[in-house]
Amino acid sequence: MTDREEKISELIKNELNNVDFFIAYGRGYDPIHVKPLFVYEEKDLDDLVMNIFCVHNNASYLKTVKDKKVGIVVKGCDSRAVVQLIQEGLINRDNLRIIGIPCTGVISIKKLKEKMDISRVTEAKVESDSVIIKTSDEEKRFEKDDLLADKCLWCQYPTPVIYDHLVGETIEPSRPKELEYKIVEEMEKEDLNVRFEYWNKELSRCIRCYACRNVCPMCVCQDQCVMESRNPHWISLKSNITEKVMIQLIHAIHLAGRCVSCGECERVCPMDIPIFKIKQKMNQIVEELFDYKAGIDLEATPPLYTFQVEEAKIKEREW
Amino acid sequence: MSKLSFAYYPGCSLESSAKEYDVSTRKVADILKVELIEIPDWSCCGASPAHTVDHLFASAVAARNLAIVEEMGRDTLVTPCPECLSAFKKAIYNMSKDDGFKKKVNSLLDKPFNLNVEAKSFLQILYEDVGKENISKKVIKPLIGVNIVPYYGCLLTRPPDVAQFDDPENPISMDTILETIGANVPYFSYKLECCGAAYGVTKRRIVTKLSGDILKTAIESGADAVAVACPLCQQNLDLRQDQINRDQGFDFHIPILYITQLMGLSFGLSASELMIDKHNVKSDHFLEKIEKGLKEKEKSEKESISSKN
Amino acid sequence: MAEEKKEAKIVGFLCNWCSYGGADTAGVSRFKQPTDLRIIRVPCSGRVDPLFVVKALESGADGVLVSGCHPRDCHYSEGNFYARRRLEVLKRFLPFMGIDPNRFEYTWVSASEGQRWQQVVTKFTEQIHNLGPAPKREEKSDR
Amino acid sequence: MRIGVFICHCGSNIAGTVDVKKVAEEAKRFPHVVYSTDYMYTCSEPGQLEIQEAIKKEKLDGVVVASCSPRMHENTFRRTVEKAGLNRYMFEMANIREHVSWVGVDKEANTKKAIDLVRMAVAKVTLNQPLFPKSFKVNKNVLVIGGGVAGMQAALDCADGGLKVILVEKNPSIGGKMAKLDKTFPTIDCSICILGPKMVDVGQHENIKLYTYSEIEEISGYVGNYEVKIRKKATYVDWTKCTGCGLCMEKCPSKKAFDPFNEGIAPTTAINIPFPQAIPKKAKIDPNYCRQFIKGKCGVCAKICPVQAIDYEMQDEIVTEKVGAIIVATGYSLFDHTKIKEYGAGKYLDVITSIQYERLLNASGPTSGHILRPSDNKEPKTIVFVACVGSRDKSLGVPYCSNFCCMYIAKQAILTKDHIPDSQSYVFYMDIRAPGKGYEEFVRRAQEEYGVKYIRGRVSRIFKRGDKMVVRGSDTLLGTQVELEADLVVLATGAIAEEGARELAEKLRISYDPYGFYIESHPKLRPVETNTAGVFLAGACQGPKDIPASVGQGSAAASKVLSLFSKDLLESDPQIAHVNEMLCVDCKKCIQTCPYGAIEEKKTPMGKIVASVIETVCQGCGLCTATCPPGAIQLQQFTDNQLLAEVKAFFHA
Amino acid sequence: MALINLTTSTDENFVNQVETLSGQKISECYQCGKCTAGCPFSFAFDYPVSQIMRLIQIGQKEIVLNSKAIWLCATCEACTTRCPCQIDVANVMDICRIIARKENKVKEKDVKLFYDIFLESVKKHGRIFEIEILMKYNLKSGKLLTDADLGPKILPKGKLNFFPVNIKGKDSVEKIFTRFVEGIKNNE
Repeated sequence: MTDREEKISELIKNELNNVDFFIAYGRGYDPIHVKPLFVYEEKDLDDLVMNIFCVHNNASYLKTVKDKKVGIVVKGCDSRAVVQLIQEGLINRDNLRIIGIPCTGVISIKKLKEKMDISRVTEAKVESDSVIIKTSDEEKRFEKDDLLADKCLWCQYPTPVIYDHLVGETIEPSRPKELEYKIVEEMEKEDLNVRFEYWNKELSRCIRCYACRNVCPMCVCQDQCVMESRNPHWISLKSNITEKVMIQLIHAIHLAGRCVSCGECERVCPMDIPIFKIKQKMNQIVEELFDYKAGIDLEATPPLYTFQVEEAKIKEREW
Repeated sequence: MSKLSFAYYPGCSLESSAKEYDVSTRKVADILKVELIEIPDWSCCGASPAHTVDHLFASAVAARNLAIVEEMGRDTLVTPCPECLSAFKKAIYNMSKDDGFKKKVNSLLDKPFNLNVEAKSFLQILYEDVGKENISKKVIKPLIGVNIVPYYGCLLTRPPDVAQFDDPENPISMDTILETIGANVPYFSYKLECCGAAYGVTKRRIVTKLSGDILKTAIESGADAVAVACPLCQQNLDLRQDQINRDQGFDFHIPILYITQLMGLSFGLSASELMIDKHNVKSDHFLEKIEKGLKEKEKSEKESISSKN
Repeated sequence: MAEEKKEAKIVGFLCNWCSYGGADTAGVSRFKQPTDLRIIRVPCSGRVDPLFVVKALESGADGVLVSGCHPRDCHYSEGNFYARRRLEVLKRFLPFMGIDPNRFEYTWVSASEGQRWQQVVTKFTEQIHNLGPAPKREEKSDR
Repeated sequence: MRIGVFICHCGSNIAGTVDVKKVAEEAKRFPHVVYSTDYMYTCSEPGQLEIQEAIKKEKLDGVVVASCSPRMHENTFRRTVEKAGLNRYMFEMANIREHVSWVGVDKEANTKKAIDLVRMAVAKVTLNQPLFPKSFKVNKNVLVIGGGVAGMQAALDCADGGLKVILVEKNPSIGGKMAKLDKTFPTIDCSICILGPKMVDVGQHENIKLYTYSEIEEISGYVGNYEVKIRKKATYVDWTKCTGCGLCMEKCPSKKAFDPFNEGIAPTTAINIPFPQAIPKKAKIDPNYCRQFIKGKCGVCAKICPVQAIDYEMQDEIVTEKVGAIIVATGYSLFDHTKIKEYGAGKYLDVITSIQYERLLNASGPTSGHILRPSDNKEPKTIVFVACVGSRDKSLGVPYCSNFCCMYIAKQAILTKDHIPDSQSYVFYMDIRAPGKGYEEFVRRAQEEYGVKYIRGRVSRIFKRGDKMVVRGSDTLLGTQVELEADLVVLATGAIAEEGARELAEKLRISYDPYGFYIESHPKLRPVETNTAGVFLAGACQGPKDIPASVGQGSAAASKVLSLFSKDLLESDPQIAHVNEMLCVDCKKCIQTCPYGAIEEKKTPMGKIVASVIETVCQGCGLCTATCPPGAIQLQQFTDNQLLAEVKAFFHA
Repeated sequence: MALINLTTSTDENFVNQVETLSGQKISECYQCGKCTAGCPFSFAFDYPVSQIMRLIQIGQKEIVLNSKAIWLCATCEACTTRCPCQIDVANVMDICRIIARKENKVKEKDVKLFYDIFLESVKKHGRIFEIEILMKYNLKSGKLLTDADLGPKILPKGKLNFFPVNIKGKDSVEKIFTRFVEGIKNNE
């Protein structure tokens, strides 16, 4: 166990009396796969890890435990989901104990997979700016930045925005903000019809597994979600391209002004559909129009649930 | 004020029967530092005769000149003559309203006109671009003690959609200039009544009736002279004044002067420089009255200074 | 010629109090309009979930129009303020998905503005005709 | 379901440009449609009977009528189906008149569009649910806005009928335009003599609460339960103390104040009672002219007021009143003749307006009823009246006829002759419009008995010649130009909408025409109602009209209110939001956005926390439905599924 | 005035022709007479301008085209400026002149003659040559003494040119004339 893991364990141990359980990170089936760790008692802490492979947003579980007292370990990006949930009154701050972890980035397994066969990883470690992955056959060394998740490359919130305990020193943001909407801007260089066909192609792969929605920390409807209840009749059971597009449009619109850019939707997509782009476009629009970013300010209101009589940035329609 | 410079269109009358308007315009412009560059090889605007043939034809005759201005790299054509002004403004107005019309007009021309030029009267330049402050700076012999009524004629402000200048029912641009150069401007209800225009040759009786009414009203208003801005109006009121007297039984001898001539006088130019002696009706009495007014003013000023001392 | 006469599929969501009334006023005044538009009456532009626009477009609409009371004149005082935010976001979002934003407009027409309604319908229908029929989605497979 | 479809011809209104038979035929093929027919006038009694018979015979449980706008006849047909035993909400309309036959020229395209609209209506009605209204208590006070003759009549009729009336007038006194007039046509009654007693009645009626010098600030609520905020403008005189003795007016040193009552032809004092018969007869200070306000010192009125009513520190005050209905009687304004440059743009003293002339004729006016022209106070001998100044003039944006000018010109010409027997009046007119009882005879009398010379033609220009005004016009009957040298010219300025009419309409949520006059529910059959329930119109705010028409409308509006208030309870619209508790995830978005605060949280018997709609507060806007992510809260009659069904019916035809 | 048989003399084509060429809606005129009231030439017209408008409304082509009024209108624009129906009346008069010219129905021959000579001068020189115009007019109209009294008044002033100014691009002006005439021929 690293020092940091020791400290986290200690804090959780002390907090266990105040909560029903704690959500942290635990060892997975190999060194590069981490799983969420639900700590009910001290011995559950044996599996605790805190490293560069702790990719999950633990806040995704909060929506299922509405009235319970829960502890949670969050990175900077994860913490924005916690703030947004509290802001919308979907969870109660008083029921929460939060351990914040300053973070310099997590590994995108998808990127790693493109560079090497990861079916038999035996060891993984970080040495300053390098990541070393050993398998039974080989040992590979990568520039850390080449493996980081996209969202880490423009991260403006390396330190959690909300916590009860902070483990480690506050980290100042050092990544360039300009990169934030780069994936969106790249896309917009293409013509409309190219974009149209791009999404037809990408979304054709969708298998309607709803993993993107299930993992989304802000999707609080769960079983009542219109995608599954199909009442109201926004969507049918058919597995055709229009319905697949519709799924993403519903998700994007329901998240407009609420999405905290954690990127979990795309990370968990088994078909590798680049759906985070869609969310980022919506986030860009919301930021442009309302100077608003979700999950930062506990007192704010999501911009689509409020209004200004005179909108500063919406022109009176010429129409 | 940055130096004003315009493409200048004198028009046929101004190089012939209304030469004094051209001369006085150029002199006044010179004093006011307004550069007037004569449009090379300009042709007749077409005037009303062209409009009785066809609007397309009339626009083409006018637009030939506008196309030359475009070629000069200028954006404003300035002319002292309201008749020419109206021909240009109508051409521009009709061509910009209807693209098909514009194309047809250009098909009659050697060089097309692409609507990058607007037309303005010299009066508009004086009133809007130069302004009364700058005019008043040049006044050295104010026209004190004379009553002058401004006669605008029909076309300087009408129709308002096309003319886009001054008030179509009660224009004040010449009034303002006359006041600026020191004259007294009495109430005059015939500022805009038509003088009979080009019917002087063909329908003399009409012109002498209409122009006679204008002169009568001017004299009833106490005018010593009438200020005009149109060569046709000047001709009807001045050259035909004897015909008016004969036809209508009047005995009028009222000088009809171009606004530019009056300005020139106030700027210290002599009557002969301004070709005031080339008019039919003599201005001697009027000019004497100005001199008298000036002397009286000087005298009273001296008295007031000495009384203060 | 028959091709030219082909109608576009256009649907309009109009608030009952202003724009639907404005369309009625246009009718009463016999202000002639293109015939492509089908109007769905809603109580308020605030009732128009952006998903209706999306659903219509995905169902094959060539154009979608939403019209409500002018801002500050909402019958329910605030509905169109929400609509304005939500529909503006949607309008900016559609092109990212490859949908021409000109296929969707939102506007404000009051019950008395019959002439304005005529102009809106005419202009929008013209705009949609200029865009032509909306592209159809087709399933794409890598394999 | 068993749905019946009824396609209306509306005479040729629809059938002229829509193939109604074909629409009815097509409708038979729509799902659930078991009966479809067309009829000449579906809204007529036999038309309605046919629907009722079909409901019984065909056992219909849903009805679609394709005809005019639902804003026109939805209620008519809802009552129809209800009488046949169907729930009134199991009914939908397809608007194939205003939205189809009247706006499209191509019959084929119109027919196609009508078929689509019917299909969409059928698809919607399939998902309709029976709804049942609840009733609520009515506040039986009525607000009357405007204290002119129409508003006064409406207020008196309501008050006599036992209702409490709140009368709000923006001027310091009630009376309106009529109080300024000298005589009225065609009887030459003294205007203030017949109006004065009515004004006193209003002032003294126990059921009328008068707010003069007050304006409407804000209106909220709905029929039966309006809340009105009224701004009482500062008068700087405590009206509870002021006795209207007039001493302040005698002593006020600022004697050049603009006198709106006399239309500016003579000045008044800065503190003034607008006119002798004013109700309430109270003084007010015009701070634009009062020396205390301009120079900071004077205080004469405060010193001499016997009851110490002067209060220079007074501020506007906002009061709130609750009412159940509103009568709008805000009247009209007069065209600003200074916009007409060829008539001198207001710079000739002896070119005046008709209303100014009324004040010159009036015995209590500034000239004590002697006609003296403003420039030199001489008696004019030649008087020229110019009709249609700011009426029937497209170039000035007033293409409509102002209705009453022809009559008051005749009246003024007659009175002129009475005042100055050796005078001669001329009238430039385009047409004489005298359709009222005794009106035509009156105009003839002006010409035959009083020798008024009527000249058919417009005036081109008015200018000065010596001390005369030259009027140059034409006599189109002769086909000549004519000129008159007048001592006085009277311009019959037309009626335009009252300043602020549009702003008030926005507050009331009623509609207005391009000129700012309010639009009635139906131009023929509902002339005093508006499309906002509980708001009624009276007088010239709806369009130029003369005194008898205004009084008639005042009474009509009052009777509408009395009939509305004859019930103690009104039915609330059941088209409100409803929560599906199974689907609600308690995300609180609806509570956050509801404009009325009509949604609260509640615990179900199962212990689940869900949103819950307060039925009497919900106004049915549907914002919550558009906001709810799982679609748990649905606006009845406009549910997501109903609207989606309409969309689907169009695109998957 | 003679009886007008509306059944036989109403020419709807003429109404349409005037409306198309002028871009004005003649039916909008409600005969208020404001144009006549302000027209400086009313005294000299055979039909006042409002009656010309009325005659056009009821399709009286012959009367309109044969009227003196249309040739005596000087386009002073007072009517257009003041028309409450926003009709460009002066333009309508202008169009009537054009139609009359095309149909060879010109009541005021002298006016047309003067215009023709004026335009001839433009065509020939590019600009007008005043003395030539006057002399030609006197000769062709047979009114040899027109303005003879003005000669002694103006000639000694030395303002009038005794020779025409021929501009360099006069052929480009002439081409406007020829192209226009060709255009008409081609259309026919």
